[in-house]
Formats: sequence, C-alpha cells, structure tokens
Amino acid sequence: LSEGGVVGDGDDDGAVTIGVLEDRSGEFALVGESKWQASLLAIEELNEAGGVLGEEIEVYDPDPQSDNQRYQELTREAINSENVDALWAGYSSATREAIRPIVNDEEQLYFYTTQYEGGVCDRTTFAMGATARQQLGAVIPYMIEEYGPRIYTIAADYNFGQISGQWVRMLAEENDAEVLGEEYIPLGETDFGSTINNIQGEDPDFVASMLVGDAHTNFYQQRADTGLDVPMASSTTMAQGYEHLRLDPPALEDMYVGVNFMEELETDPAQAFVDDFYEMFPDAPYLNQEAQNNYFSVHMWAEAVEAAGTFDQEEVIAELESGMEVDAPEGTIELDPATHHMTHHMRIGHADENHELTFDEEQYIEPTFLHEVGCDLTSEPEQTQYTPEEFYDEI
Amino acid sequence: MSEKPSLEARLRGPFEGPNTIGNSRRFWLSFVLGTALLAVYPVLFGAYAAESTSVYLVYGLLGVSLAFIWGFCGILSFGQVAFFGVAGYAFGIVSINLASYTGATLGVLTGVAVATLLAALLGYFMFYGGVRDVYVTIITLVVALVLHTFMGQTAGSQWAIGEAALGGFNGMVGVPDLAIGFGTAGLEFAGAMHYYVTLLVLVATVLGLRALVNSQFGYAMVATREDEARTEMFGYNTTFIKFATFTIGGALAGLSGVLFVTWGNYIDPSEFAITAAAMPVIWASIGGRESFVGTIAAAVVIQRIQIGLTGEWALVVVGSLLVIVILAMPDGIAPRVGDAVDYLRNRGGGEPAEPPTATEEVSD
Amino acid sequence: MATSDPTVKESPAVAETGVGTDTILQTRDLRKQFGGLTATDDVDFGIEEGELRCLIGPNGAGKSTFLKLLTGRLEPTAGTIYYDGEEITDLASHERVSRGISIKFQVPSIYPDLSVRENLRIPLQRVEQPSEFDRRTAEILDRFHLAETADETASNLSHGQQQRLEIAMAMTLEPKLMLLDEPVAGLSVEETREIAELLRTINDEDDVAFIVIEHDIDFVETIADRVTVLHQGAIFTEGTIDEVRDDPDVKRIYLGEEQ
Amino acid sequence: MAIYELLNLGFQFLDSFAFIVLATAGLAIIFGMMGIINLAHGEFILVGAYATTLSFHAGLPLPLAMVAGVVATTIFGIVLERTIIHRLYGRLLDSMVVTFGISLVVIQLTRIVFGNSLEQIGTPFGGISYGPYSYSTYRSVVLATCAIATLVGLYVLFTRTDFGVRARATIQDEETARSMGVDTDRMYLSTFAIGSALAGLTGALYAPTITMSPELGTGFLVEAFVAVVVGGPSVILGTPLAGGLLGLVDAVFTNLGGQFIGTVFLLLTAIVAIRVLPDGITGLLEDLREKWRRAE
Amino acid sequence: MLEIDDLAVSYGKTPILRDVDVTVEEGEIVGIMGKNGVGKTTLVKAIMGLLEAADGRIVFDGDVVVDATEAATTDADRGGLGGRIADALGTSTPAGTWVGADERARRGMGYIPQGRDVFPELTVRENLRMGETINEDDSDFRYDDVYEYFPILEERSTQKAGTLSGGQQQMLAIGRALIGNPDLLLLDEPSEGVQPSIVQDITRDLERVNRDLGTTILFVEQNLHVVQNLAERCYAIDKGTIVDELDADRLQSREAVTEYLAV
Ligand SMILES: Nc1ncnc2c1ncn2[C@@H]1O[C@H](COP(=O)(O)OP(=O)(O)OP(=O)(O)O)[C@@H](O)[C@H]1O
Ligand SMILES: Nc1ncnc2c1ncn2[C@@H]1O[C@H](COP(=O)(O)OP(=O)(O)OP(=O)(O)O)[C@@H](O)[C@H]1O
Ligand SMILES: NC(N)=O
Ligand SMILES: [Mg+2]
Ligand SMILES: [Mg+2]
Repeated sequence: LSEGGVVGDGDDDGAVTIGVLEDRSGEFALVGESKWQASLLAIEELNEAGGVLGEEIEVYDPDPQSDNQRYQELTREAINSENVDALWAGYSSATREAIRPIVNDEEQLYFYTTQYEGGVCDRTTFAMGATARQQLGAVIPYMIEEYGPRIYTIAADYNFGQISGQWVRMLAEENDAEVLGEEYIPLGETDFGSTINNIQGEDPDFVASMLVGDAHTNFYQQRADTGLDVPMASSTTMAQGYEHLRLDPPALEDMYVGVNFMEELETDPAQAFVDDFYEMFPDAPYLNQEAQNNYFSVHMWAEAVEAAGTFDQEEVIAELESGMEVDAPEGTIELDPATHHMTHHMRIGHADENHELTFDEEQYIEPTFLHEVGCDLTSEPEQTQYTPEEFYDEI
Repeated sequence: MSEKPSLEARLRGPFEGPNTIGNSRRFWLSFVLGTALLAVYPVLFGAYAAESTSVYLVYGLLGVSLAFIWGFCGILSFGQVAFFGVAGYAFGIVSINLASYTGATLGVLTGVAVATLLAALLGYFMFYGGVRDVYVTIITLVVALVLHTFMGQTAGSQWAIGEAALGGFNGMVGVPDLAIGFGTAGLEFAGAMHYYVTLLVLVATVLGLRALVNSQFGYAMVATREDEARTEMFGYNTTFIKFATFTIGGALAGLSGVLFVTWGNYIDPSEFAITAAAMPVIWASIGGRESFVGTIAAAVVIQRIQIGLTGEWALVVVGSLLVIVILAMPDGIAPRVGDAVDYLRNRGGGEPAEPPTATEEVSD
Repeated sequence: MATSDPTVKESPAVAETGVGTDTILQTRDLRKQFGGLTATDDVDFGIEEGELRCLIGPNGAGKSTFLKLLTGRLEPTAGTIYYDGEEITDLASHERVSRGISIKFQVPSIYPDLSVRENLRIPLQRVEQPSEFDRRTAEILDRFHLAETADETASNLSHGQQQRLEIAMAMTLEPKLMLLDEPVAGLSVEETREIAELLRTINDEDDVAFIVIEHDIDFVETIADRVTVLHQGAIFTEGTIDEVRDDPDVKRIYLGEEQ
Repeated sequence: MAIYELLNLGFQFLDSFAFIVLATAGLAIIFGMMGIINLAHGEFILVGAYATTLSFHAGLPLPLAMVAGVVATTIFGIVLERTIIHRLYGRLLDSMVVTFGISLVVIQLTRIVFGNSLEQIGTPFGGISYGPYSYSTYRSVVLATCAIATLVGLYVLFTRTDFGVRARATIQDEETARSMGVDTDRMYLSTFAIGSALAGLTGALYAPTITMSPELGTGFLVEAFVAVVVGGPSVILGTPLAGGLLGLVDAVFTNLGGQFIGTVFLLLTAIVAIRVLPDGITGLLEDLREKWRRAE
Repeated sequence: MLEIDDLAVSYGKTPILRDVDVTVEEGEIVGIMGKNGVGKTTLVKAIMGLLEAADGRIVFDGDVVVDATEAATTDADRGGLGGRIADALGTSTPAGTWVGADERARRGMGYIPQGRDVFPELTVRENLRMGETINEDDSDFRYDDVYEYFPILEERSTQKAGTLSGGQQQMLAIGRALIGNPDLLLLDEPSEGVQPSIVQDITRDLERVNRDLGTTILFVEQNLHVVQNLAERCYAIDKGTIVDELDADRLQSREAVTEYLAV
C-alpha cells in the first residue's frame, strides 16, 4: 500500500503538481474560498517568476465541499494519482485528523494552514496557523486584565472546540481566573436563545468564544438582539469569517480576537499583499488569516525546494527542518524545526460598536506547548497530537 | 426455463424467476463477463485503481441492501445509512480495542450483529406497531438523523469506549484494516485485497438475494409489496415478512458499513446526515429498485461522477441528472436497458424477444 | 331488536363453550363500536360445517363490519369468536387463515401487476410443494375457466374474470370456511349465474362452509341454505330464504314492497 | 428568581414553537395536501430568504422586502410546478429523488451567482429584558405571532372556504373532483403555490436572524420533517399541535441540558409519537372527537 | 340535450369504443345496458370528459364539447415545437375541440361514478359541499332536499365519507350530484351494492327529480328491475358499440332486456 507512487519528484510526467484541497462549498466554504484563492495567487507569482527549479507549478484543486469523506478520497487521489509534491488541505481540525492517517501512510509533505488548537507533532505535517497557545495565550490574559477573572466558554463541539476549551481553563488557571461554565455547541446549530440565557445567568466578565462555521455566526446576531453586552474573546471570529463585515453593527461590539493577520492590518507588507490579492480576485469578499498562511507557506515551500535543489519530499522536509525564515505579510516569521510550527506575530484585534478595528499588543510568540511536551521531530519522528488535558494535571 | 435440466439451467435455476429482472442467457453472459472484468480490473489498472474503486463497490452493496427491501417488499427505508454507520463504528470500537486478527474478526461479526440488531429492533418497533408507508420512510430517516446528532456531539474525551474515541464531528480515526484470523495468525485485506473481498461479497450477495427473491419467501415479499392486506388473507404473516426483510436489509447495510470503515480506516457522523441518507435511495431509483445489478451500477457511476466532476457546475449537473432520469424513466434505467436491447433485436429481425434483461455490469 | 331469535338453534355445548359438534364458527356477544356507534351489537352467530349461509340486511347494518371481525381485520370491542373448536378472538388474520378461514373482499383485490399464474402461486405455495405447482395451477385454471388467461396480467382481466380469479385464489387454500362480501355486485346476469353455480359446486364437492353477503336477492335465492338478516348491528331474523322473504318486517326494513 | 427562569422557558418555547411551525407549514401543505415529499423545501426557504435580503439591500424597507421574498418564492414554486412537479403527482417516492436533485441544483446555483454569503439584515425590535435575562423580541414574540397567524389563516382557508374543500377533494380523487366542476390542474398549481409561498414566508421572516449562506435551507429540514410526521395526515390540525408538542419538548430539554439534549429529545419524541400514534396527533384527536360526538 | 356521433375511445392502443351514436332529448330518462367490460363506464366517462375521444363528436346542450373527427384534428397540429412545449408544460389539450370535465360540470353535467367515488377523507357534509360549489347561484336543490331523500346523510354529516357503508356511500354520491342541479345526470350503476328497498326508492326518486326539476337522466345499469322501471328508452351496448335500441314497449319484455345482460 505504501509503495504505490509515493515519490512525487515530478519527473514522471514532466509537471510539478501541488495539491490544494480547500472548501468552496458546504459549511466551511466561507473561509475555504479565500484560502484557495491565496494559494492560487502564490502559485501564479512563482510561475511568473519562472517557476520553481525552473519548472512550472501545476495545481490539483477539486472542491472537497467541507466533507471529510470526500477529503479522504481526494487526498488519496492527490497523492496516488496526481503524485503531488506537496499538499495543502483542509480548514477544520476534523478534516486534518481525517486525512492525516493517509498523509502519514504515504509519507506525504502536508501543510495545514488553519489557526488551530495546537499539539500536532507529526514528521510530515507542517502547521502554519497560530495555535491556541499563541492566540488564546495572547487574548485571554489580556481580557482578564481588562475586564476581570470570570469567564464563560462557548465553543464548537469537536476536537478544535474541546481542546480550545481546555486551553481557556489552562490559561484561567495560570492567571488566577475562573471558568464559570462551558458550552460545546454542535456545528450547524443556529438557535442560541438558551445559550444566551445561560450566559446571562452566570453573568461573566467576558465570554471566550470558539464558535466555528456559518451556522454559529448566528450567535453574534442573537447576542446583539438580546442586548447581551458582555465583551468577548475569541480565536475564531472576524479574521476568518469576517463577521464584522457581514453583520450589522453593533453585533460584534467589544469582540477581541487573537490573530496573526487580518486584511485590516496596516503594515506595509500586509497592505501590499492585500492589493495583490484583490487585483487577482477583485470580487473576493475578504482576505482572511488562513489565506495569508496558505500564501506564505507556498512561498516557503518553494524556497525550501530551491534550497534543496530537488522536489524530493524527504529532502524538502530536511530543508524545512533546517530552520526557515520567511517574509510573510504578517511580518518576518520563523519555522521551528523541532515542532514544524511557526512563531507568529500575534495581535489582539478589537471591534468597536461600529465594527472599526484596532490592533493592540503585538507579541512575537513561539509554539511553546510542543516544546514543553518534548516534541522534537528532528530527532524523534512522531505522528501524534498532544492535548493540554493529557499533559497538565491542573485542568 | 428450458425443459431438460442442462448444467447451465441447473446453475441458473435457483437465481432466476419472474421476480427478478434479467433471466435470459444474455443477462447471465453479461453478468459473468462483468464479474470477470471486475476481477481482472486490478491486474490491468494496478492496485491503486482497485483500491479507490473498492469504495464504489461498497456503496453498491449499500444500494443493494435498499433495493432488496424497497424493490421487493415495498419498504422504502431512508435510513440504510444508520445500519451502515453503526456497523462501521462498532467495527472500529472492537478492532481498535483488540488490535489483533481476533479483534478485526470480532469487529466484523460485531459490526454486522449490531446493525442487524438495530434493524431488528427498529423493524419490530415499526412493523409490529402498525407504522406503514411513507411513515416508515420518515421514521428511518429520523433515526439516521438522531444518530447524526448524537454522534456529532461525542467529541469530548468522555466519549471514548476503551481505546476507541468516538470523536464527534471529527469521526473515528485509525480504524484497522479488514482482517480475518485468530491472535497473530490470519489474513489482512488491504488495498487490492480489500477490493477482491468486496467484489466477492457483492457477487455472493447479489446471487444470494436473487435466489431468496425467487424463493417462496420472495413471492411472499412481492405479494406483501403489492397488497399487504390481501396477502395477510392468504395466511401470510406480512408483519413478520416485512420485519424479516427489513432486518436482512439492515444486516447487509451493516456489512457494507464494515467494508466501508475498513476501506478508509475512518468514519464520521456525516454518514448519517440527510445527504448521505438520500444517496442509496437515489442509486436504487436511478438504477432500478428491482434490479440489483442496476442499483450497483448506478451507485458506482453516480459516486464516481460526484468525485470525478470538479468545478462549480458539478453539483448542478448531478442534480439535473437526477431530475431528468426520474422524469424520463420512472422505474429507473435497468428495466429500460432490457427494453432497448429487445427493441434493437426485434428491429434487426433477430430471434424472438426474451424477457427484459438487466444492464451490464459497469466496470468503472 | 331481537338479538336472540327462537329460530337460532343452540346445542348445550354451544352454550357452554360456543363450540357445537357440527358448528364450525360461533360468535358470542360479538360487539364492535365506532365511537358511540354500535356497528355490531352483541351478535351470537353460528354456522355449521358445509353450510352456505347468506347475510343480508340494509345498508349500514353492519354486515361488512361483522365479516371484518371474523377475519381479524377489525378488533372487536367485546365478545368472543370460536372456530373449529377453539377460540380465535385474539388471533391475527394470517393465523385464522392458516386454520382454514378464507375471505374474498368486496372490491376485487387480486394483485393487479402480477400474472394470473403468479397470483395463484401466492396461495398455492402455502399448501403445496414446489414440485406440485405446475400441476395444481393447471387444475385450478381449468376449474375456474381461467386457462386462456394464465399469463395475462391480472389487471387486464374483465371484472367477472377478476372475481373468478379471486375466488380461485381463496379456494386454493382449501379452506373450511369462506367469507364473501358482495361477490356479484356489478356483475351481469350471466356472470352472476356462473358465480352462483361455482359457489354451489364448491359447497357441494369440497364441503366448504360459506358466509356470503349479498344484496341481490335472486342470487341469494339460488344459493343459500339459510339466510341471516342483520339490522342495526344485531341479528334481526334467521331462516330459509322463503321464510325471510315473506317476513313483513324484513320487507319493511330491507326488501321493499316490490319483491 | 424562579419566575425569571420560567420566563426563559416561556420565551424559548415561543422561539421553538415559531421555528417548528414556520419551518413546517410549507412542507406540510405540499406533503399533506399533494403527496409530494419536497426535499427541496429548505431551498424554497432559501429563495425566500435571499430574495428578502437582496431586496432589502436594494433599498426596500424590511416589510416590503419580505413581501418580495414571498412573491419570489411563489413564482419559483409555480415555475417548478409547471415544468417538473406536476408530473410527479401520485409518485410520492419519485418526488423525493427529483426534489433532492432540485435542491442540489438550487444550492449550487445560489453559490455560483451570489457566492458563499450575503451581508445579513439586522434583527429588528431588540430584546425583552427581565431580571438578569433577556430574549430576542423578534425571535420569540414576533415570530410566534406570525406562526399563529399563519396557522389560523391556513385553517380558515382549508376548512372554511370552498377553495379548501376543493383542494382537499382534488388531492383525494382528481377525476371525481374534475367531474364536480373543479379545474384540478389549477387546484394543484394553487396548492403548490400556497405551499411555496409559506416556505418563502419562512425564509423572509428568518432572513434577519440567520446567516445568509447557500446551505441555510438545510437548517430547517429536520424540524420540518419531524413535525410533519408527528402532526399526522391532517396537516391543518397537525402542524400546530406538533409545533406545540415539539416546541415544548425542545424548550424544556434545551433549558435543562443544552442544545444537544434538546435536539435529541425532540427526535426521540418524534419516534415515540409515531409509534404510539401511527396516525399522528390528529389521528388521536379525531378518535377523541368521534367518541365525543357519538356520545352526545 | 346530448348528441354523440361516431364516438371512438381507446385506452392507449387498445380500442374500447367505436362508432357509438347516442342521442338524448331534453327531459328524457335513457338507459344503457350491456354485459361486463363492454365499455359502459368508458362511454359515460367519455361523455363526462374524463377520457379523451379518439374519434367522433359530442354535442351537449347545443355546444360541441368534443370534436375529434379527422376534419377537426388535422387543423390542430399537435406536433412541432409549439405542441412539444405545450406537452412539456402540461398545458396540452386533446386535438380538435375539447371541453374539460370541469367545464362540462359547470355547464350542467352531473356524474355519479361507478363504485361510490366519494371523497373518503372529506366529511359527508364536505362531500355535499363539493357538489354544491358547481352551481352556487341557483340552488333549487338544497342540503335539506338531500337529507329528505337520504336521512342517514344528515345523521352522519360530520363522519368521514370513507367510513360509511357501501350503500351509504352510494347515497352520498347521488345526493352530491343532485345538489349541483345538473341538467344532465350521468349515473354509472347506481343500484350496485344498495339494498333492494333503497334501490326502489332511488328509482322513484330519480323519476321525481326528472319530473320536478326537468333533469335529463342517462344511466348505466345491470339491474333488471331498475332498467325496466326507470328507463323510457334504452341502448344496448356490446363489444364497444351500440347494438340495439329498445323503446318503452320492448323494455317491458323481460327477454328483450336480459338478452343484453346475458349471453
Ligand atoms: N371505520 C369506521 N368508522 C366509523 N363508522 C364506521 C366505520 N366503518 C363502518 N362504520 C359504520 O358502521 C356501520 C356499518 O357499516 P358496514 O360497512 O358494516 O355496513 P354494511 O352492512 O356492510 O352496509 P352495506 O350493505 O351498505 O355495505 C355504518 O353505519 C358505517 O357508517
Ligand atoms: N384503465 C384501463 N386501461 C386499459 N383497459 C381498460 C381500462 N379500464 C377499462 N379497461 C378495459 O376496457 C373495457 C371496457 O371497460 P368498462 O369499464 O368501460 O366496462 P363496463 O362496461 O363499464 O363494465 P362493468 O359492467 O364491469 O362496469 C374492459 O375490457 C376493461 O378491461
Ligand atoms: N482549526 C479549526 N478551526 O478547526
Ligand atoms: Mg358492506
Ligand atoms: Mg362499468
């Protein structure tokens, strides 16, 4: 099984193909579309500059329709039939976990670009997004400081939400705060009346929200209707699904989100990227955080290939593990060889009652959690995901 | 059909009769040819092609489980995926916990048993409770949706059975391959082997069901489908007939679920969702619910098209096809294939028309 | 109304258990209510082995309801049914059929999409070995004058042929008691006569008991051993056709003056 | 304090009740009256919601935008009936496959034309506060009022008017109805149009509260099917009763155990209800009514 | 009142009726008899407009309601794009002149189908209301009149029609047709399944309706007594065509009548 067409060195048909499996329909289309577009932008830039190692890059990009089943089939197809040299795939953590066994079996170089709960320590997987440690680690202490120690957690009911919930508990513990209640809400749920009543019943200082997907957006609208004016901290809003633009103000008033990139970020590299993006996709509704991650990681891969002088995946991985530095739109960032994660510039984005954004407190945060658990892929090639619950006794 | 029991007639005998489409020599020739083509397919196209085709045959089996109960007993279950999914999860739970040949073998048995039991329970609840017609359809759908909702919220770490985490929306990952054996001795069926096992199961199921449907029980099923009240008045326990048929259908759906989960080593709650639940109904409608081969062909082709067609118009094309096929061919394609063959023959002035035959196997 | 008519004979055994020596079917205080409407009103009805009984009575008298109670299609509100020496009140329809009660519904209910041969196979396989199917099918087709139509789809048969097919199917089960609800409604005079002869022959040759509901009084006259008149759910009177015909009360409630 | 929790429950009940009734009404008419299982029901709602939202952004005031939503859905329904659906009368099961196909097409076309989302309309009327709690006025009081008005309207239309009697007669026996002077073709069309209009109304009413995405219709489907089954064959009575029962179950269990428990109990109630009442709530009701009538 | 020329009807490709000529004068009571399956119901349905004619003309009350003669149909080209679009939209009508059943009902045809086709899920009262909606304006015949003929219907006015006994359903079907004040009443075996005394009543009642309201009646029957007592004139039909016409005198002879009911 693991013998069939693994070596994607691009020699067999003369073309170099990379796989970009991003959702353009279904529950995650709203965030997936922009990820796909930014990948195409990066590939076009590479090809215009003469390709990688002189080869034009082709892309295999069917729509997985937010369906994990389909993701699996397409991942097999990408690896075995298309012989992709690198794979970008998936928005949700559930998707990532669904295809990771295949990726592992086939020893496929794989980039996962979504912000996520953290903890993946995997020899062929490179996690480009900010982790919960990086995002919540920035925004939760800030909120405790600003508003007080009483927290209420609402999160999407799957691995991402559950583990993010553990992180909120963990961070509360570290900062002498208290989690009053937690609700894990099934993906697709649209009615938040009782959730809002429960929050009101507990009367927290702020709400930590890790809601995900189209349906969950309804929460913010309903929060505004009922006049629930508790401030919110989040790792998932605005930077991905641009709720601040889709919803009428003041639905997102006092929403604080820990981000490494948003299109509103007013740095020069960020704005240059935004301009290039909208030049290629003038009708795109938004350029989100994940899209930036796709964009810089495609370029980073190309640099690694150039440096290695080959498309051979093992050698490219070795090159990536030598420690790369990239000039990303969010700023210059580094790849941590031991954990295959990025050190990110984390900001706290804040929406006011008119949904105007401001960014506070830029911090440069490393992926420390995996260091703490002892993940070192350069010496020990694992294929695991660690959770804080397993590792810290206090939560 | 012929008077003197030739070897061929004796071979064919148990598998044909007025209740099945396709009783001609032509049908059997295409059936054997189709099966042979499918058997050499991996040799021609390689292990990976076989491996990726395997899942379509699994869907074919799921479709057959519905065609059997719907086409021959008139019970439209919208919840075949419930048995399919439950068996998949059950296999996962057992085989993850007992990571050995014994575990996988037990997993297969448990998976099918759990699906059978669920179908039996549900069937008992419905048929002995006087639920009928479209209400059966909707109850089965609701059961699938309950499972969808339930499995969707099993993300928390409390939802682990031994080593096996149910995983909620994430699904259950790391399910072992299909294997039969005891302890450390046994056979593992991965890749092309999975394909052959599935093909074998599928052909055996089709033949077995054809025999069943043309047996006395089959006549009772058909009579129940045609007019339940009347059939009861001939002394048939129609309630039991429906119950038994439904349970067999559930067991087959369970078997396909086990094959499914061992193919992808993964299963998630979306298998219970309304879109997944609709698919077997669509395969059987399009392929012809009274034709096993037609249903299999429809499952293979439709699923292949869905994966193969990319681009934003794909779903528009698939949806329009469904509408057009049903409007143009209310009984599905299979009966029409026979008609078309006969028509061509008659026009060619050949031999007299035989009874309609089913479509050829579609070999992807 | 007269629930127990002096003409209804009961053996002591019947009084005890509802089972007489020759009695094939006996009901005791059989009652069916739809809401507040009593469709069957404490009926004590008995029929002997091999008897051909007609059940007549005004529209809405409860004849069809009574038959449905006997077959298990409806559950009685109260009362018991004895058949062939045992109580069958709580048996499911198919179990009653297995014990020898067979019914032909009011509307023809053959299997319209199956051929005549396949229609016959449904009851046949209940009672015969597969090796006997062809021989028995031929016999039955012959007896019921359906031979030419053997491979015809049943829905293409004429009304009269459908009626015959249905009786044939019911007879295939070799019942001891046949229940027929308006078997000749809508049939021509000629076809009515054919059916009448058929019923008489079966009754004589096969020793099958019949309960026949019919409004066609001429038909009743040609076939019936005895006639029971139902009225408002209860047994109004019972007797030979002539006795019933001459009963002024029966004329008033049912027959009208012109007969 | 307890009084406030009771109020929570009450508002949640109104919310659930309105949602179930409105999600169901169009489906129930089309299924109960016409024998078409409309798996594209959610997409009819989608059409209503999108048309409302787009009209609103085009400058119409919200009430008028909602009217536009209803009109658009009605036209959509009429076109579908004339081209496709009218061939499916009496073909219950085929109708499912065809409408499933329609649903795929509509969702995807919506996506192609309008992208993955539309800017949402804000919810009017704000919230009602009581003690520490508050609840959306629109989602509870306003929508429940609309739901009740819809039910009353349907009840009157289908039981008190000639149109209603004719529509029901047509569905039961088309040929006889025609020989009683009913233009059955037009009857089917109008009934389908009414069902479509109701789905459009649901879309219009929920447009200010839900995320405008091509898949928004799926969010209504489960409740709608469950309520249709629990309601039983006589939709006019069944829908409000099912809405009431299921709304209560949903509100109580959501209140006790959260969203998930609420949904699971909703579905379990449906299964039990079908088993205990094979003819739905209306079957039970009819039995009772019959008993009572006869007893007089 | 009704004039049928050369009518032919088929089910699919099977011809059922051919060369049927029937004339009914205003105020007449005309019977049609024939054995089973000869096409009586087919004829009545074709008159009512529930079946398409393959050939021939039907004139009702001076207006052509069906013209399927060759002359009429050749003009109306049903092929071509227009025809196909009409088919696709389901708006196609049969060739030539065609007045639909609903319109015929509104113009004064009343129909009582064979086999008690009442609306089973509507109440008795609602079934009657269906009849009434045909002729809302001039209601000579009202609920009260129906109830007078058939008291059981008043008693059961809120019962679902499907749960009535067979005979009760037949009464309802007749009452429902009468309440619409038809000019021409078409009855298909009204005595089937009805108790003898009520058959006699119905016979009398139909005569009364004919006399008092001037309703023309065309009925199909197998019941000898009804044919003899009700019909002023009678057509005999066999193998899909009219084979005889019996006047009042011949109707009184039992042999003459039974000839067409028996072989
Ligand atoms: N399901 C039911 N619900 C309510 N009433 C019913 C039901 N079935 C029958 N009835 C009533 O019970 C009475 C007896 O009906 P049944 O059909 O037994 O009459 P019948 O003697 O067969 O009459 P007919 O000769 O007209 O067929 C009638 O008044 C009928 O309306
Ligand atoms: N829908 C149909 N399709 C095909 N053939 C039909 C159809 N309906 C009736 N027939 C055939 O048409 C012929 C005439 O039927 P029709 O119902 O007009 O007879 P009828 O004279 O009314 O008989 P009856 O006395 O039994 O009511 C019969 O041979 C019948 O089998
Ligand atoms: N990584 C997430 N948001 O699932
Ligand atoms: Mg009766
Ligand atoms: Mg007839």
